Amino acid sequence: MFGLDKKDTMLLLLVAALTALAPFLLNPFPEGSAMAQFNAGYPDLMQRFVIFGIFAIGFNILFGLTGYLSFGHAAFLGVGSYAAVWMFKLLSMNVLPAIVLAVVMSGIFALLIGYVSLRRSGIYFSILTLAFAQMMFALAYSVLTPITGGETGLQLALDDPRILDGAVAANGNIPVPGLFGMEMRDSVQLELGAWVFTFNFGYYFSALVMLISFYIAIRIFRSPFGMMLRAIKANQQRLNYTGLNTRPYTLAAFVISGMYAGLAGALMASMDPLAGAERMFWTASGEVVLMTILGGVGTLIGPILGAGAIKYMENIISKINSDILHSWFAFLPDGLEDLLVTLVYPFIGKGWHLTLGIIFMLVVIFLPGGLVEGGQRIARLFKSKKTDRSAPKPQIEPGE
Amino acid sequence: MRILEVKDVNKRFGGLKALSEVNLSVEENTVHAIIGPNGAGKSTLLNCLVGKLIPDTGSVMFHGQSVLGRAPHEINQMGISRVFQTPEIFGDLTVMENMMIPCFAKRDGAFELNAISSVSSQKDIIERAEHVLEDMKMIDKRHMVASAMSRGDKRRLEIGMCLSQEPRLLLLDEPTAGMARADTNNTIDLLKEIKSKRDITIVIIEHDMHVVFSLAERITVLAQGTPLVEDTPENIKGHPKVREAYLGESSGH
Amino acid sequence: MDAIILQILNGLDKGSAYALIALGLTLIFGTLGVVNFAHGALFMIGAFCAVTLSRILTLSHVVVDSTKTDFLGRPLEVQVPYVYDIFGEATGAAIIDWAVPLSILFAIPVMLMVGVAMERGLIKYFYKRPHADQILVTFGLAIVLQEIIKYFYGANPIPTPAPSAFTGSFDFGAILGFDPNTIIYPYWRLVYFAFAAVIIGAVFAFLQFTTFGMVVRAGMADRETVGLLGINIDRRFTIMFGLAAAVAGLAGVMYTPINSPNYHMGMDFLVLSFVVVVVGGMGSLPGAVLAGFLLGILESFASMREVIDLIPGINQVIIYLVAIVILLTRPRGLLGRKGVMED
Amino acid sequence: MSKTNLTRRGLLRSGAVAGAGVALPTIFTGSSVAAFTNEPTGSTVTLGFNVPQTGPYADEGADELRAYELAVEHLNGGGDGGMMNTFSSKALNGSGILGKKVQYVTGDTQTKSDAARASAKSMIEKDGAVMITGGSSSGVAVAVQALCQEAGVIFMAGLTHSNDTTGKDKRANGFRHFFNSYMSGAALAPILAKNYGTDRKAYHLTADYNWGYTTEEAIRNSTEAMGWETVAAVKTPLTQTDFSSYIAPVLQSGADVLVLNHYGGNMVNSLTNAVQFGLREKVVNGKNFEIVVPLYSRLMAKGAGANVKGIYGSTNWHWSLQDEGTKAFVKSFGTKYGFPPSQAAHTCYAQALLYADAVQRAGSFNPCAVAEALEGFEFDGMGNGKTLYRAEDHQCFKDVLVVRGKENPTSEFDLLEIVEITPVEQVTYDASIFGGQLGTCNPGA
Repeated sequence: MFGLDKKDTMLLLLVAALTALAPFLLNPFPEGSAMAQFNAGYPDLMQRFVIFGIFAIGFNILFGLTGYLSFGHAAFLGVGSYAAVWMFKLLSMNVLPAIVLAVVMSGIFALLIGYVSLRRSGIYFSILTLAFAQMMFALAYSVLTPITGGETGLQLALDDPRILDGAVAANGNIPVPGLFGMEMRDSVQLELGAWVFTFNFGYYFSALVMLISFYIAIRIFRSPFGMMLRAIKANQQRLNYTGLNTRPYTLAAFVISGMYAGLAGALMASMDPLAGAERMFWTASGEVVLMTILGGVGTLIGPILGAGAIKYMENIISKINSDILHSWFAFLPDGLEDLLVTLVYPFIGKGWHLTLGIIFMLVVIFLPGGLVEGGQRIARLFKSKKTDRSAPKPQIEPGE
Repeated sequence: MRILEVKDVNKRFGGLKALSEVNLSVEENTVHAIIGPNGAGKSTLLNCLVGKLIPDTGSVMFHGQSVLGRAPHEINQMGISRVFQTPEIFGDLTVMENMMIPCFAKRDGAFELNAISSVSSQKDIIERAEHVLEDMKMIDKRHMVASAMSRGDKRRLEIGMCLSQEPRLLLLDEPTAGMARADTNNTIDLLKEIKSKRDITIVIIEHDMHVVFSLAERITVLAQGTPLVEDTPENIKGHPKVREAYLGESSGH
Repeated sequence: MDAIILQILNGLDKGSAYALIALGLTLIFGTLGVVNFAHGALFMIGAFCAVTLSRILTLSHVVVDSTKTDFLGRPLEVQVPYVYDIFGEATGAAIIDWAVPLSILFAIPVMLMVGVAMERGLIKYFYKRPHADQILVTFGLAIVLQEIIKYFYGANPIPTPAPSAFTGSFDFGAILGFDPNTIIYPYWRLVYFAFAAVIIGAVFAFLQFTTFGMVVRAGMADRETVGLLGINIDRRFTIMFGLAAAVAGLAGVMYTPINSPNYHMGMDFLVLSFVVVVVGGMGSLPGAVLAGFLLGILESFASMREVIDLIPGINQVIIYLVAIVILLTRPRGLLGRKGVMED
Repeated sequence: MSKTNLTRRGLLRSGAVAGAGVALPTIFTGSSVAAFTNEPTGSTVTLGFNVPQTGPYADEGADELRAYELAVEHLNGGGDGGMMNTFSSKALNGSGILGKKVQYVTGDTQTKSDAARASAKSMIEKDGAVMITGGSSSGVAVAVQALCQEAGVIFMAGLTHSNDTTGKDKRANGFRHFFNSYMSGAALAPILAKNYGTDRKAYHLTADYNWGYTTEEAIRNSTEAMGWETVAAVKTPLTQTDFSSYIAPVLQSGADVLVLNHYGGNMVNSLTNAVQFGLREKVVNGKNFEIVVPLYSRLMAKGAGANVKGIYGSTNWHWSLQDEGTKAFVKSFGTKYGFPPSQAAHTCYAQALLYADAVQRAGSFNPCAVAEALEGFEFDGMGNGKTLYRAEDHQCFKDVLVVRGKENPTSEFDLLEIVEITPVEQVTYDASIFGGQLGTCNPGA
């Protein structure tokens, strides 16, 4: 189906099913129960899952296939966000023109930065991309304030021109981004017994965009171009002496992944029309590296998993406070309750960074292939009961 | 007809004179060996031919066209393929994929943004790659990850990758270095077979005199960056200057 | 003219901090081939060694002063450090005043232990792993270390002043014949500069003139060969890691009076120190030192208001701009060797 | 598909109990059930406390959170009631808000506008928060304020000092109790003129972002009006840690006052560096060289240590004030936590109470009703004397404190002393001078 082989089709359908059912899957606990804290099925977080999924998928096309580690990819996300918000301000609150401009702009920036940075490889390339991104962050935060909004971020105002839409929404407020009359924040709720599920238009729009991006990524992975990119990672010298010019290949990969980042940035701005300079800071670039590695470098689905895992921690773990902890352990005798709370407290709420750091270390130490390898190991554990145990360690192939 | 013409090539690395006044011409459809003691400048010369190094002075003509100043991939597209001393293959890729890449390079040129069609739909490339693998007797290993193969198989794959491009000139840099005697003999047989099956010019740099004398039709002896003598294998064997400069030291072979 | 001399001075001082951090980073990279993102955290831990020591020195018991009241109107509880009791008030106060220099003695063993523990406990399993894995695991470690520090010391900066003998500044202008007060420089920063020069000199001398250093240098050049000679290079590398940690830690200890230490000071320096190392050339010790001073001086010049007025925002980007220009003109940095970290 | 603006989980949480066990799906359509976003229908109401828990302002955030917890305790009738007893409005009675018990959820702003919006959104969408409050920077305040406007909940700003929050970027759903750059300038200038004379040459170092710009502008305007001359103003990067290269040229410029328009870590470092350079021992133009820090906070003073001694600045509130409101708040905060509250804690506590009071008086949680109750509201007994929540820009107008670093602190919390309480008339300005449009209040649904 869709020009994919059976395995890839299955993977695509699986991801499609997961995203379509996410409002159910992410809200496994009934409202009001102690575990409801762990529910992630609310629009903002679900949107973030798929948007950062797009970002990571794109990053993986560069890093996973060619091995070029860009440490400045968040810059393109920022460019996309700024471009999208400007489009909202000047032209229309319809997200399509914003997305188009964002992808084009980030593509142009990626072309320029990639052209220069790809003259070097290895850590020198990483530092060049980092330098460009840090320059963009620093300028956006300070001297470019008239264009970027600086510290407060670029935001919509009541007196923006919005040439196509006219100025103000009916209720006297700034209109919100939408798609031909549907607003991104529109939601429908379903109450099933004690469970409540929210279906948000913005989420499903982003999810659709992510599925398309994922599909394109699969096609790229399976194409001759993708094979060339993997060949660059495997042995650039041999590729040169095989009559292939590696520079345009890496540049194309860089631009494509930059455009993915721009697309993610545009979607972020579409869900929440504000673009802040912090999303270009080096820690944001580092985050996408972590997402990709955490999920599994060079695998198709890994980056999506990694993005989900990190965003989940950032948004769920960080919100647990000592009050909630006490309510969890309330059934225990007082002394034990306090002890448990004291033990757990450093790792949650304001300590979520600590948990994040520990998880990175554990994953890198024990699961070099990321979460995907973890999944494979579990799968093998089940299989090995049927087949022989001495199966050779499988190579991590794209598409697993 | 002369396929390769090297004229008055000089190359210095700082104070070290690596090549001095090198002249070399290779006839089409011959096997030409370049021998010489360590540090004689053999590898430097080879690197000048494939675009890795640029000579300070002199010219290198391939089929009447200068290769100087061209990037390695351009020189390859002109018809020169190179086999490295340690096999350079795409270790993370499967044998089949390894073989398909030169086929793509042959068909599509140095760059082609073929990002949407799938590899498995490239029937002509698959056919061609399988054909070469069969030729190289490696078809049964096609799904293996290349880095998992033995050194001999890697060498075989690398040669196959070069041949799949149907180069007019094949450069071999010590193809049997570090190989066991049996592997060496296999490689000699392979090269002989290749030569017998098609029109191809081979330039081989080799330490192993057994290999050289089994294959070469012409031999150039390089010493201290300059060609000592060029002649047929028979004449080289008896040449006093060569014995003095080279063979005398390595007669232990 | 005086403005330029002043900024050169400034640059040398800033550069000495950059050079010290980059030196340790390069030692680890050059000897072990490990990209250590936790190096900034080592710098930070060093700084908190100074904080810890001054906390230990000011460990106090409470004396109630009934003549004063606290914010709730209760009698004021005055903290009296135990060192006052032990050494008398004058000597005790002097000891507390000199807490930062004293911390050097405290920090050396601590940092050596931290470094060795890190290498034996974690880093050694990553020698053969890809650089991306090394970066990730050390980055994770850096986060963990700084969160631990934050847990115990809070997020707010902690003032750690220099001994009062070093407060104030030295008037160079007066010596050089300029107007007074035109070229002044704080005493402590001069101390820092001298200290950095001594440490850098000591590291180079150690590598140059001791057998241990010779073996390590040989190992940096060709690890396998040295290993084949039957020399236990691993143990030496462990010691080198400890040494690099100590260098970073001492840089941190001495930095505390310049900027009050906080838990994220390591992260603040991390990106910058990597830029310094790469501009200097991965694996080149003289390169790291040279690049540290170069970037320090250029940064100082870029922060002059005459320059900012000419090119707005230049002070925001100068470091990165220089990094880009240098990497494009000199592919492997100032003094880098070929083939290091290029794939 | 029916339209709802965000969700009303607070409603659902209580409604779910009634509907439990019913297998038939009920599709909620917001407008038919609730009049505004997250209308609380059960016996509780949820407030969202969005404070920095990680990053450099984490300690400030922790203090804000303590204040909120205290406020919640007081609102629900616990503790000694704190400022509820001194507050001029007596609508609150310790039985929660409108009889509903107050609950709260917390989020981490990370002092990044993106992260702050994400956590605010999750509190609104997931936890059903009907009001968001907190934060310790203007970037975050402006970003979250815009979000709350869009979502239809009230935003009670925490620590934010930029003119923009209630100027260029003001929003109908957002309210600020904290003072701003303009007020700092207006309060500081006369004191500076009185102590340092009117013939001074000032050198500004300014954090290179919005808050820095507005602060520099405010201080420049008000000091120049007093006769000072501004020799130079140099912008410094946010990420700067070592300010030596910015401070070293100050003396060469002939300036005799250095104004540090820095906040947080920037201020701690620049002040420490400036003192290191011995600037304060210098005599320039026949006058003692002086340093001024427009915005002080106790945590910054703590970070800079002895370097703050004798340095003037302004602050929103200080625990050593002697009015009844302050004393009541310091007593209940100090009793609970063992140390006096910071100005951030005070502002957050006051904001929580002001919100609760407004709801109580309005008789509804509807943001538009609450906004109406807050607009033009005059009150006293919250620690800053008589205070007005101005209707035009939702900015509080009250006395501003000019403080000075204390020479002989008795504890680590006793670092600042009040020099002058600048009366509110002196810091009041015309609402239109900073531009921006308030828009209309948005109740969400």
